[in-house]
Amino acid sequence: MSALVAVIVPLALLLGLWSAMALGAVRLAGQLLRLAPWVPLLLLWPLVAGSAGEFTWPLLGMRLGVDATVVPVLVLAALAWSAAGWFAGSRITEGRRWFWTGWLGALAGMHLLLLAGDMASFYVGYALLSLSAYLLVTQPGSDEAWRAGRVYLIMALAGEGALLVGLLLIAGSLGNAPLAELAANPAWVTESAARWWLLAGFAVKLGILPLHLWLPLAHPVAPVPASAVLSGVIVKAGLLGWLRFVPALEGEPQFIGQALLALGLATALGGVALGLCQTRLKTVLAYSTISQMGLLLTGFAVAFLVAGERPAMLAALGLFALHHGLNKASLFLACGCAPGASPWRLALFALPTLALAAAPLTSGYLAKTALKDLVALAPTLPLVSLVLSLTSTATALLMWKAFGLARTQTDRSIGLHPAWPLLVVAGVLVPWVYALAGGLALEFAPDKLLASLWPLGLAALLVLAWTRLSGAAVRLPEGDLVVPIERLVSLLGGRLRRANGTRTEASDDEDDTPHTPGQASRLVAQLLQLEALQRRLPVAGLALLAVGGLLWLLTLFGGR
Amino acid sequence: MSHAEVWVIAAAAVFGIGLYSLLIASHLLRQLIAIKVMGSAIFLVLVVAAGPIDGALDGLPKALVLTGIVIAISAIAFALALLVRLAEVTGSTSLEDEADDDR
Amino acid sequence: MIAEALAGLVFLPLLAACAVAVVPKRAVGVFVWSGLLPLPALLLPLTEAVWREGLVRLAVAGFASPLGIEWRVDALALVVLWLNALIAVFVGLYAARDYPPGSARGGRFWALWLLLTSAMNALLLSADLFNLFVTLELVTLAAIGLLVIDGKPAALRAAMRYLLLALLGSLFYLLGVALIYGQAGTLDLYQAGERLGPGLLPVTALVLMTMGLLVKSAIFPLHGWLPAAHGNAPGPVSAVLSAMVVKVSVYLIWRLWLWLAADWQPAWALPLLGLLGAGAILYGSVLAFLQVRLKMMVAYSTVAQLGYLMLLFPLLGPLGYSAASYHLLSHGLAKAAMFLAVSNILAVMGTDRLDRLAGADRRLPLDTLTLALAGVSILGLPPSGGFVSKWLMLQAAWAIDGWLWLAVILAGGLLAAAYLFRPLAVLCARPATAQAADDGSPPSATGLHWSGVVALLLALGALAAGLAPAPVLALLERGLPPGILP
Amino acid sequence: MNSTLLFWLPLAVVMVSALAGIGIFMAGEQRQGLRTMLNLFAAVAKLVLVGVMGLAVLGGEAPEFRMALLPGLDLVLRADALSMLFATLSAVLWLVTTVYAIAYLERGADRARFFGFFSLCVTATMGVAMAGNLLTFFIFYELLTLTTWPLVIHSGTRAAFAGARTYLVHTLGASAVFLVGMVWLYGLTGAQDFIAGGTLAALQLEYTLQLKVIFGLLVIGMGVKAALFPLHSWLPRAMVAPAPVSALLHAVAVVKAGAFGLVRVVEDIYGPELIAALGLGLPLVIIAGFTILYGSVLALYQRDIKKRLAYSTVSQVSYIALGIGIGGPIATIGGIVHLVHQGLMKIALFFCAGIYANLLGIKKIDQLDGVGRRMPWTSLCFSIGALGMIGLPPVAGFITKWYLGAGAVAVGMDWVIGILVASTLLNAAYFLPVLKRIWLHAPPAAWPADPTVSLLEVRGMVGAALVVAAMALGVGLFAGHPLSPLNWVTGIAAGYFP
Repeated sequence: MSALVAVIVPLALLLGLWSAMALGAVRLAGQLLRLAPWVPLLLLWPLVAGSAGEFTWPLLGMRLGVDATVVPVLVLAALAWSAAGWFAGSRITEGRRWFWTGWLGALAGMHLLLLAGDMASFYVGYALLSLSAYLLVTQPGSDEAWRAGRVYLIMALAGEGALLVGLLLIAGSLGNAPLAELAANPAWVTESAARWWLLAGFAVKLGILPLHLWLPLAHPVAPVPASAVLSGVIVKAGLLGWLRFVPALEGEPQFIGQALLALGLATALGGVALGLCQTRLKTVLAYSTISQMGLLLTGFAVAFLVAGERPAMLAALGLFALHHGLNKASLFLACGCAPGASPWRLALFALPTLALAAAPLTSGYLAKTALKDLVALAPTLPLVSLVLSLTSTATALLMWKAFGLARTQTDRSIGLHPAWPLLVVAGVLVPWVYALAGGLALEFAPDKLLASLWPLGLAALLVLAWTRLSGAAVRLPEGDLVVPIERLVSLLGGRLRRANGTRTEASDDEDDTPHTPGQASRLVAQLLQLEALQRRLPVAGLALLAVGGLLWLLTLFGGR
Repeated sequence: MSHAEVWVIAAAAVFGIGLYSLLIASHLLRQLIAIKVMGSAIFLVLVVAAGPIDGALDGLPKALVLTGIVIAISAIAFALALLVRLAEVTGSTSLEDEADDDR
Repeated sequence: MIAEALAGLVFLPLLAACAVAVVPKRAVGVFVWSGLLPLPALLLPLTEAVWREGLVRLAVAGFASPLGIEWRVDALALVVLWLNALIAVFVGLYAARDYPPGSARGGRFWALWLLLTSAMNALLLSADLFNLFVTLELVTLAAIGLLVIDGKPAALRAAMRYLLLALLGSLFYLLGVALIYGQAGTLDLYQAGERLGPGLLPVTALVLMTMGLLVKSAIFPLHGWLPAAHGNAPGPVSAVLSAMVVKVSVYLIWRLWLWLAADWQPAWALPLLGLLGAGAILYGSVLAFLQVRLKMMVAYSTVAQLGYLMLLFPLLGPLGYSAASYHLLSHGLAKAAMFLAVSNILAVMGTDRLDRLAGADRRLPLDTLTLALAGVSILGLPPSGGFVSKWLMLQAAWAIDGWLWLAVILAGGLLAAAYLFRPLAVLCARPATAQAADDGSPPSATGLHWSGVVALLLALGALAAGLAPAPVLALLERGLPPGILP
Repeated sequence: MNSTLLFWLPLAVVMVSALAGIGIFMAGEQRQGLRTMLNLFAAVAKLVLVGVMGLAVLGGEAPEFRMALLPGLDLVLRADALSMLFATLSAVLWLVTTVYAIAYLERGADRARFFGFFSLCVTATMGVAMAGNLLTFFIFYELLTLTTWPLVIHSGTRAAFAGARTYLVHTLGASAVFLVGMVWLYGLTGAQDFIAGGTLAALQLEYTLQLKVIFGLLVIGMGVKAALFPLHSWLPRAMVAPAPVSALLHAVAVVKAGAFGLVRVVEDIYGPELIAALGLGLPLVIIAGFTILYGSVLALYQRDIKKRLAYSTVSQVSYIALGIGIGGPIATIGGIVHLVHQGLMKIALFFCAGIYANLLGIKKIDQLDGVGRRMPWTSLCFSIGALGMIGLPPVAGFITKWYLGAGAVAVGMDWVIGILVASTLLNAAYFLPVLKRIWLHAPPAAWPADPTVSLLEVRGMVGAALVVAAMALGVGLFAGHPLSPLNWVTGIAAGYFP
């Protein structure tokens, strides 16, 4: 019951806001807006109550409920989304209806996604989330926003198409199967390639390397709270999709796991490499998200390499997602509060960067070590664990660049919104609390501490070397590969439109002259002339004799 | 050739002449006369076709011929009245050279 | 009881016709309606008798058949009698508007109208070849008389041409009758049929008579006279011409080929007659599409629809027979309604040229509706009578694998759609902006004049024929001609 | 219910709107009050009668009206589950469209003629829904052509007549083909009523080739109205008709009659087993699939709103053909339930297009900038309809796509999912930019036309659009509800796949 309320409230609020705006009741709209930020907290209620409901009426038999896999993302969503909502409540001034429609739509989608117990409801939530996110991305209404929106929509729809193929392939055999049953006996996996369609579909949302093009464009261009939510929480929906729909079987061929692992590491390093070439703070943070998601993929690949490690994987990935979500969201919120304006703000900005770089004793350390232990379980080459720690160095470098960019934002007029520090604190504390509750082994053995220190040291060395040497920075346009692709498409499109341009214009528009019969053509004139001829008596007489003669012959001789 | 066949062939000849002149003539009056000639040819056939049936003369064809003559007369009279009216109104006594009347 | 009904059918209108010619102007109305209105009532006992026995025979004044005249009524004759009665009464009601019985013109009109009706009934009752000749002549002369009642030059010329060809046709028919009598010694349709075999002279006689009747019923190559005659006749006259006069001679062709030559199996001649019909359908429809005047278009539509009646010969069989007879009935009603609607339009709009009728439906909503409903039946679309006959004809064609006839029937339907929807489109078009601008508000529709209602009733009759054909078809099933093996 | 009521009820349901139509003709142009009253009364009466009949059907009785038409052939109007589905849809949408049309034509001309034929058109649709055998179906099918023709030429412009002429050429041509097919079928099997699961199983052995040819003819006959690929070109041309007509034509009457006919032929005459045995399902799926993609691609290029919606209809209706072509219980359910879903969604879209055209004079897509701000409620309905068309969840389109996809996989035609997803993306490609213009673009300085509009007009039109959009959303959202069309069709499909 509580789950249903959690899903319905955002929608009801959206409709209420909408009709208030449409009917011009500005005062009512204002009050509703004040409510909006605190809706995500409703998520906690089903978490606590833990009630699972089944409602046959809506959609194809909706099941709602909370289960283990979804808890970390649920907590993350509740905290990050409400903080960002509080921030948005005061900071978003123009284009409010557009922003809040997108915001509440995305929220409703996220709620349904998290609480869904069957495939159809999950897909409904996911689709609603993707579509509403488009509104958030294009809210500023600038040309850059439109371009980002277009790229985002095309890739999101492509992803959703892949998703639909996968879901329908499953639905063919199991109908609208509950998610629990899907994970429990993945017999359907062998029947069709559904699993890989789903993997690709969710990869788009997570921004895994080849499919990441939209992320560096969309996240920075959105208003600050929206980017926080996009990068912090909405990205994790993809992870949830993987955990639900891409189970690993026992005798899985090794190369699949290895490939995924390699892709994860490539994304992690690629994200950082591209991030370093950017000049804007929010774009750098966006690329950092891509690289962090790569790390998630490596963790996820472990399930394919070694059987029976699902609970451990869930715990590690959940912790990592929680840690990354909270810290990344707080970083994005920082961008809205001029972090470089005072040393106190710089310190606040530094905390999450250190966490993300997995400095010892931070939530990042906790999540990273859990991840390293997980990967160690898999029978992979020793090289993999080395590369994994190298990613920490890379992230540290990226965080250093971000810190450098943040220092430049010194506009003191922008006030410090309390939501930011709150989120930073949450980012520090909540992962620890979660780890304790989750029963993860918490040890501060010296080798673990050392293992997390040397990458940072290496990073510091590299930074020193880099600033002394040339200081020349490599510049790359945002969204890297997108630019050449766009140019190609516009070239192709232009020619296509010219080719059939004439045809669309020629389609008959309405003209209002009344209808009159057309003139007789030459053939018709001849026909009418023949007709006039038949009217004259001699011709009629001859015709009569001819017909009579023919009839006479046929009757006489045809009859036998 | 028996007695009857001679008459039938003669009647056929008269009928042919009448038909020919009906189709060829342009003046309506000649066409009406041609129709009268064809009518009499048919009555000739009717009379000859009578032929004695088991001794007694068969009176039916005679009655038919009489009725036929009455009908032919009334038809021709009506046609003549129509011809006169047509000549008065349109001034032409022939169907050939008329302008298309239905435009 | 039957004898009085039969006599009444023929002599009541005849006496009324004579009375109209004699009696002073004021009393003409009484005689006209007393001559016309009881006709349907007289038919009721006759229908019940035919339903019970299948064939009703009456020797007029007691004389036996070879000498005396014998009246016979079977299912086919009854159907056409009903059609004649309905047309005479309804179109008569319509005609009372243009030719009020009291006026000078009215007197002449109604005398001929009643004469035509009685001659028609006499023809349908008689079963004697010579008697058929006499009544056919009466019908033709009365019809031509009605054609020239207004004395328009175009009508006069068309009437003259019609008269000449009609006389030519009846001469050929009479020649055939003479030869038949020479061979069979009797003129009674049924007896002559039994006595004659497919020898040289009987076949010649049959062909001569058929040629005569083909001219009178304007079947395809010989249709030259019909469009001008029906196109230029006054409204009600063109209706009765198209609905009844032309049909009667086709009815006679059926009588000859299905009763007289019942057992001659003229295997090759029937397809020829069918081809004439197919030619009529295609040629008539194309010509109808090309016409500029509405009445000429409807006249050519008659030429086309007559083609369907000739399709009975290639599709000989119970299905084909009831299809053709039902087409005769439903076409009669629909075509009469169409001609009345068109003459209404002509009267109100002053012209029936299509390019001047744009937007006429606002002033004549009822007549546009009648034209549309009648069009539905002519087209053969459900739920009209036309559809029933088309459906049965298609089944007959399919039964004998006659794919050509199937194609012709369907093509006829589509072509009819072409030439019928064109005027409807023009009528419903919005008038050129200039014309609409001057009279501002849409022209007020002429009031519900009962002449429009009569036309609508006939059109609804054609549609009703589509909904309740069962009794008529059952009647026809029972009275199959000897020429058709059940 | 006593037997006499059961006998006359189907006829009453069909004839209510016919009587109203005739009454409207008689009332003439000037008496507008009487006409509106007649219209609304007939619409409500029909809805009530359909409701009563629905209860009877639910109660297990089968109201049937039978009249001897031709020797051995009867006119049969019967209310089984499938006909009730279509009849209810028609009755509900007719009431809504009447309200909309009354408001839409407030300042129009020739309203008597319009509403007269409007009622007759619904009579024909109801007849098509209730037809108990193929002949009755054909009779009302043709009546539908006749009664919709004057609606298409209503505006009287040259384009209207060109559109009407194409419409006639297609529909009458198809009716000739349909007639040949029907005559042939009756020649083989004699008069047969519709029986769930088909009546031709016995014939399959010696007449396989003939049955295939007949199926081809019947599919062509229905295909024109159901706008299958080669026969669809009349649909965009008939867009010149006023909005309520194109709404009725494309959402309820003509297009649905064709699709409904296909369902009858496949399910009630041939029966799913025979279709599978003769292998007729695959060609139907291929044609329908191609039409879906063809319609969507062409819709991309249209700049006129109603033309784009028309091509979208061409592709959407083929979902129904796709569903019954695939065969198998799930896909058939998907196909048949789309009858209702597409009807609701498409009529909402057309209502909104009509409101834009009538109140703001907007006909082209690039005039739609910023309409969302000027007419929020209409644009909301338009968006619901558009999202439904794309197949995005909560709206009804998603349910159909789900069932079609699942059904295709269940039968082993996995490639059909490719078509479904491709069409989803194409729909998104031609609907989302429109939504973007409506909501996210700045409105122009002045609208093409801004006539003084009475409150009744606005409320009537927008109200109708809102009702229909709400239904489209409700049907999608509460598909699981026992009374929802989905469960209703599941019951129907149970009859075909015992």
